[in-house]
Amino acid sequence: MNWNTMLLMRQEIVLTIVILVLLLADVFVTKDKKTVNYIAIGLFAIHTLIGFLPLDAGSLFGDSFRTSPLIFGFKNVLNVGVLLIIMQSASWLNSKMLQYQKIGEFYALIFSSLLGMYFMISAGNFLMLYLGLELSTLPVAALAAYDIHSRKSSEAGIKLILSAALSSGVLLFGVSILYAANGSMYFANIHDNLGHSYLTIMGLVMFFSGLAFKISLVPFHFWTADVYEGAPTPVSNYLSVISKASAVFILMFVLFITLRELKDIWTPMLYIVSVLTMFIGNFFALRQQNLKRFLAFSSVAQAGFIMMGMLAANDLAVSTVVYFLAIYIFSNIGAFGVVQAVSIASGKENIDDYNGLYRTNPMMSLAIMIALFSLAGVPPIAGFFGKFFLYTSAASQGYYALVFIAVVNVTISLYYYLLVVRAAFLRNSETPIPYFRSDLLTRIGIIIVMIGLFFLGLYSPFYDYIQEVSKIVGI
Amino acid sequence: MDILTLFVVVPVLTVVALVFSKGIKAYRLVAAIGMGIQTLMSFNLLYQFLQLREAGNTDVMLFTKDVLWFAPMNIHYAIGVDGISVLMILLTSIIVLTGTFVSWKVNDLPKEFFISLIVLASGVFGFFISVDLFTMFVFYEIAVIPMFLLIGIWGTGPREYAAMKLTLMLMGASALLLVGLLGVYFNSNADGGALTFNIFEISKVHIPLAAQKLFFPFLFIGFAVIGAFFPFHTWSPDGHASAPTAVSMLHAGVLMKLGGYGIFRVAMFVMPDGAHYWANFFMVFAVIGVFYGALAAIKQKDLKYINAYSSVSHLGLVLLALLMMNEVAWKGAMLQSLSHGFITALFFALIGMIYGRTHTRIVTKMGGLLNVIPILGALYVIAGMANLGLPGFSGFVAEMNIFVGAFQHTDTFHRVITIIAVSSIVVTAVYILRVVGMMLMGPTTPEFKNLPKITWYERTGTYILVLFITLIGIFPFWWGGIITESIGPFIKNLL
Amino acid sequence: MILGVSIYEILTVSTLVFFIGVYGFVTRKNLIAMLMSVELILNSAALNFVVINKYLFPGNLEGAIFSIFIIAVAAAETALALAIIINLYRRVMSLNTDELETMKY
Amino acid sequence: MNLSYTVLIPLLPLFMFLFLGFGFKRFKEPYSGWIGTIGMLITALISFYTAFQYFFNYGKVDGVYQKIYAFNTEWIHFSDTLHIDMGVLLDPISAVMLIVVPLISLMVHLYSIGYMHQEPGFTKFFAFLSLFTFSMLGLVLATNLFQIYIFWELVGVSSYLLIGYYFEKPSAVLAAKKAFIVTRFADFGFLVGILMISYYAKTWDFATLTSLDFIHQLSSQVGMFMGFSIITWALIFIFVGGAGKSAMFPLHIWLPDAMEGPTPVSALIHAATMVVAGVFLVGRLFPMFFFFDDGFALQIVAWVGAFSALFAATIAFTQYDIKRVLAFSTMSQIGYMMLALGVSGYEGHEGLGFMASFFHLFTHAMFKALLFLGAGAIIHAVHSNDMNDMGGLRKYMPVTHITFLIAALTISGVPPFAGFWSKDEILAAAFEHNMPVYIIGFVVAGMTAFYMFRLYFRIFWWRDPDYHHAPHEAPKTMTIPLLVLAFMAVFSGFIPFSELVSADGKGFHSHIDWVMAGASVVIGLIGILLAYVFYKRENDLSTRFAYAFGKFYKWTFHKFYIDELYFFVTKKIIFQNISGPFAWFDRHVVDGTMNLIGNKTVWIGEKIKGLQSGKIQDYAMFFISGALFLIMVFWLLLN
Repeated sequence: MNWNTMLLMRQEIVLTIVILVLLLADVFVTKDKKTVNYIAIGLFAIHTLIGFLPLDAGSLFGDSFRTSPLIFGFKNVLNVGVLLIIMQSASWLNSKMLQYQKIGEFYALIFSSLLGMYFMISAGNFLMLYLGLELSTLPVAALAAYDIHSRKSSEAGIKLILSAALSSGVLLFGVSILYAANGSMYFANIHDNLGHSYLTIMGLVMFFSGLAFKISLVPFHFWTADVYEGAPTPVSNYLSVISKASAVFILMFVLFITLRELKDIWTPMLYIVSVLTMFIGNFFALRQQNLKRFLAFSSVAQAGFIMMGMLAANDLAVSTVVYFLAIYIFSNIGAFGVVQAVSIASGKENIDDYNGLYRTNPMMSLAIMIALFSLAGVPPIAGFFGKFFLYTSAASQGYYALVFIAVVNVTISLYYYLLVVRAAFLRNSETPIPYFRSDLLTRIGIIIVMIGLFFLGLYSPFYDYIQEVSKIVGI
Repeated sequence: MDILTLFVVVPVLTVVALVFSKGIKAYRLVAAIGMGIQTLMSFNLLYQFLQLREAGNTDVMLFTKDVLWFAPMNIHYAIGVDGISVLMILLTSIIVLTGTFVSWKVNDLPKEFFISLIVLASGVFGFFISVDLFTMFVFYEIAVIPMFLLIGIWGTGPREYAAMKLTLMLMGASALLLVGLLGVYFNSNADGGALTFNIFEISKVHIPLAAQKLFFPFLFIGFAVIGAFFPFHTWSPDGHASAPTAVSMLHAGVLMKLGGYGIFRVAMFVMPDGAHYWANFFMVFAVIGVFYGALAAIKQKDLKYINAYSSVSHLGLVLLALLMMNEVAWKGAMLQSLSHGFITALFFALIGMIYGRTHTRIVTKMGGLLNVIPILGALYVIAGMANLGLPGFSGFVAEMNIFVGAFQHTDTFHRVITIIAVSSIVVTAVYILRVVGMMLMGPTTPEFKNLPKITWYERTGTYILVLFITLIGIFPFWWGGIITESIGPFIKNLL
Repeated sequence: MILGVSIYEILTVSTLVFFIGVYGFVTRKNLIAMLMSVELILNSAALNFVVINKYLFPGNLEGAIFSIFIIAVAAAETALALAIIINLYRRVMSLNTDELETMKY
Repeated sequence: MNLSYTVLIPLLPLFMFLFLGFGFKRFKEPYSGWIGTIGMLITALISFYTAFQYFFNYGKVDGVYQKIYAFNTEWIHFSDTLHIDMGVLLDPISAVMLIVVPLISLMVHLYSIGYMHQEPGFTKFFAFLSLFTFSMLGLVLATNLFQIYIFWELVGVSSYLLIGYYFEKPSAVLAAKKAFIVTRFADFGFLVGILMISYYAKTWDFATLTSLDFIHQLSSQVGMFMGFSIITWALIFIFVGGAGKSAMFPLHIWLPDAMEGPTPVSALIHAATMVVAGVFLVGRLFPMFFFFDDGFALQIVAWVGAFSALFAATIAFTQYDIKRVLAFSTMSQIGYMMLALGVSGYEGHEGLGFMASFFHLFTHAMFKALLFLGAGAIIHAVHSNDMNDMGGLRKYMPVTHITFLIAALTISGVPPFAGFWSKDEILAAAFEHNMPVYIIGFVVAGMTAFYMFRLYFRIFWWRDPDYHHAPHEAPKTMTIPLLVLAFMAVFSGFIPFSELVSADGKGFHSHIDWVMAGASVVIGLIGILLAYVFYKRENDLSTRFAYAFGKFYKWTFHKFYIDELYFFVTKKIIFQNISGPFAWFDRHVVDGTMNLIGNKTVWIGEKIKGLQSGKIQDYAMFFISGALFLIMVFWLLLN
């Protein structure tokens, strides 16, 4: 091993440095804590940019840590997502958290969690996967309870940490059974030694439920709504996109490569879970008033669509799922961004509060409409392309019935997304949310998201690239 | 930039111009100019098309262009037009233009109104120029979604309910369509070769019969819902009734045509065996729609409801004719699409104008308007006569093509169905004359003794429409010629 | 390897511990008790790793090492959970889960 | 020889329509009337010239009148044999119509200048008249069945517009609507017939359809339905269309109501030209009617005609509205024409009925137009339609009186007036071919004389009511047409019609059977005499008779309640019991289903909200049981 090979971990190393610098900065910046925001965002932006430098495929630590253009590219997507989230969270921190001197920690925690994601999606064995998973979950639990003076926030934190502990316990138990069945922790070694037995099925399902918890698939999703509602909006945002996306990513790899032998078991499993997730997520989303809760259930339903895309279990599935995840990250960040901006400006989070929003805040309304339409899959916004490719992926293996169920669900989901659009555009209110101007970073963030939402879909080379790197994975 | 892509680009540029313009006059002007250019372009397209045909170019599609879009899926931005699409584009541009004139007086959020209207139009234009299923589907949905805002914001009555219902039903239909599209796509390599969304390449492939039987209903219903196919037509009365004038025009005039066009261009073209297998089944529903729509229209009191049900009836004829699967009937179907487009647009425009003056659309509350607003009244009578199929207007030509074509079918069942459909002409006369008699004739209702005269922009809009209605009605051979020649390759594939 | 005790017995024990943990988690109302139940679940998994390593694959130490990591992470988890619980106690003045239902449906 | 100038005959009126219609604000009374009349005059001259040339110059080749396609162009193409053409067909019957239609139209134009004086929409009226003339000429000159249908619809709409001319009057609106819808219903039959022809004969071209070779070939090819050739059924359907337009029972109900229109319109459309379109149609397709199934369809025509003649004459006894009396008279006379067609043969003298029918059509157009225009003059003077408001008018309106009397004598079949000749031919034809029909015709002849003279005496004699303003004779523009038509009514009977018009085109020489003629004259005179007794002077004889007939009188007075029956069927059954439920069904069942789906989705969402209880324990429960469930499922599947 030499330093050159360590460069494969470049992103992790840089991010670690960023975290350390931030912790130091928090100590040394005493006067104007607001500057910590800019330091953090600036550093992370640099980190994101560095991420785009080319990088080879390879592995480290005896295959515990692997990287490939796809993994690496996906980390970049996560970086962009996190960058957008922290750009939007600065104003929240300034308005709510400044008084408690708790700004630097926020960034440190969120970056630690991201670091966990890195390790998780780069994992080459179950140990690394577990460590990454925990490293990504624990800071988020702390973040969920970050608003220490809010009861809801604490509740969200405790719900998340307890549920997460339970789920990681189940996951560990499952991993131990898989270990018993083949004697190795390394992904590379496992797929040759797995047979069908009661034991492996049990191991598979328990492992799956552990990750399904993070992805919030039904019936492992119950924490989602409560935590999203209670946690500070940036954290909900982070949970709904980054955390979910990376869990999907690693689940996909473990299932497709490591547990390929058990494909005839996990495909029906995904099928069942996918159908349940879409329906339950949608049925609950239908009747939500609180927008964060609403988005929580919507993100549950979206997870169902992702599972549908995964069913094909080939490189098409990988590329479409990754593509969808990238778009999903943008869409959800857009929606949460607006919700958060409105919430900071007026403290209102309910759909009815949005009545007449267009007349007072046209840009915000447009942004949330585009983001929600993207989630619903309305062309020419990127979400449509993402969804369409997911259907294509499922249909390529003949899952037409599932595609049909999915499109029925899209129609249901369109209904509740339209409810928000209806409130903002169609309705008038005696007391609309007054005009406000959110801070520059938020606005830039939302604008980037909007551009991304059109660009990611219409600009096909993006998908072509994903398709290209997914092929190399060799499934 | 090729001549066809401009049809999507110009609306987009108009939208951009609208975004950056200020003041209600500027909005109107920009919208009118943009759509005026669009109309000129569509005439130019027609001219160029005829020139090429004259020069002996016998390709099925002219002005084709094919740009690879999503290479892994073999998705192309593939465009091209034949005679039918050219005429449909002409129809669309004229109706959008007249719609712009008719909405001259929109005061509430005028900018947004015109933007939504033009976005909708760009979707429709895109739909008509596409020959790639994916592209077509994208444009289809672009055309549907602005409807929600247009009805929801500028509508009247239970607008939120209507907007929601319309959007959900149409998007539900497009969901079916999507399943059908994917089914076709993944069977497009049945003869070897790559998967493709290009309808012409798919049509050369023999999709397995089982797949055709399975997926044809998806495509058919998916398209037919927007063509007000019984029993999935219920979005249309509510939608039309609540929509603002221009939107009703555009919706009934153009958007509902996407259904018949899609069935003709896609569903029946790529799955001929499926079409044959299902034709009789759907035909029964189509003819029910024809008769049922007409009967339901008799009882309505709201002008817009009457027209909405009338559309159900008339577009049922389009579907029926398509299912008859012979050249003459298809020609009739296409002519009916055009004709119904102009006629209903005229109808809705007039209803909008009358409503703008009387503030009611309830037939029984009005009377003797012919005395007060003679030109509008006369135009309404013309629209009514055209709608009930009076010779000299477009409706007659279209219906006769359908009836005669359909009746040439050698199977008795088809001919019986045709006769049932023919009987709708009587019912049509009843509901049209009922309205004319109640609303325009008779003693003038006292509160409507003084109504404003027709204005210049109203004249412009309606006269253009009347002109085209009569042009089709008097020179059907010219329109029919363009259509027949374009139908050829499609009908050959089916027989 | 313990003489006279087969892997089955130990695995039975660990499974029992797992389900006791689950049972505790589901039935306890006190947050601390629930945390303890979670620890049981984690420990059963750790036990599994050690036993499987020792009995089935004694050639390397993957399982044993895994269990050490589990213990370490569990400690961190507990610490974090306790911190949140303390904060929550300040807000609610109770550790009963029935108090934690402000967000539902 | 180039005959394409004939296309001007229909196009000139069309041009006048557009000219007057588009500029109607700019033209003031009476200029638009004169413009229309002059346009009509030119049309009429061209028409007369054409007809004359046809009959006496080039029409007859080898002793047979040819069907000449003066002009023909394809309008809509369906297939190589099936296409809709627009053209001008010259043959004896269209040539006859070329005299009738422009002549009456010209007279009505002229007359209307006076009659429509100071009416609002004066120009509009003339525009519509031109539109009608265009349509009617297009109809009679049609070269194919479909062209007839097209102009058939156009005359329908012109009729609608003109009946509804006084559109502020609710009764006029209703009448217009009724006329249009009833005829539209009949047109549905016509269209079905056309479609059947198109399928089985594969052509609509008249020259082909009526050629004997083609008919024989067709009759051997076409299948049977319920014992008759399918073509026979098609012809029956076509006849339904004809019956609708010609107001044959039971589709006659629109005609009396149509009298709501201005009187010149009634004269032109509802007496002389449009209503005989049905006769013209049957005459056009006469060879088909005659040869398929031994003229079964023709039998139907005969009986429908005979019954309508009798039925209408009966009703005419009891009506008080002078225009309605005339309307029922029209219906009765058209029944006569139908009857004549129905009893006609084909070859030579056998085709007497055919010739008689068109002869009567011609004379009837003259005297009925005269009657209507005379009635118009009277209404113009008295401002009422009701004969109770009239009486003794002979003193005030001498010209009208004389011309009216001539017309009444003509219709009653008194020699030497035109009606005598044509009616006599009809009765002769019926006598030879169908005795029961002859008897009906004979009786109706007497009834006609009675009710016409009832009308005449009630208007011009009876008593002298107290007129607020003394009625005065109509202006010149109105009396000149009366005189012209009276001239025609007197002398047109001497035209040697049988030489010109015949079923097979060859012409024949007809001669009067004086016994038959004498019988019909006698019964006509009896009718007149009875009318004289009842109505010469004011008396209560008629009232007592009416009383004696009781129920029968009441039924007749109410036109046998046919209107009420239709009203019941349309309003109560179709409108309320069919359309209403359809509309309800649509709103509640079809739409209800769609709404139900939506509502149920929301309802499910509401019902399952309890799952999300907010308790971590419950969540864990679901988590574990979900995992266990999946394990169980796949364990079971593994076996």
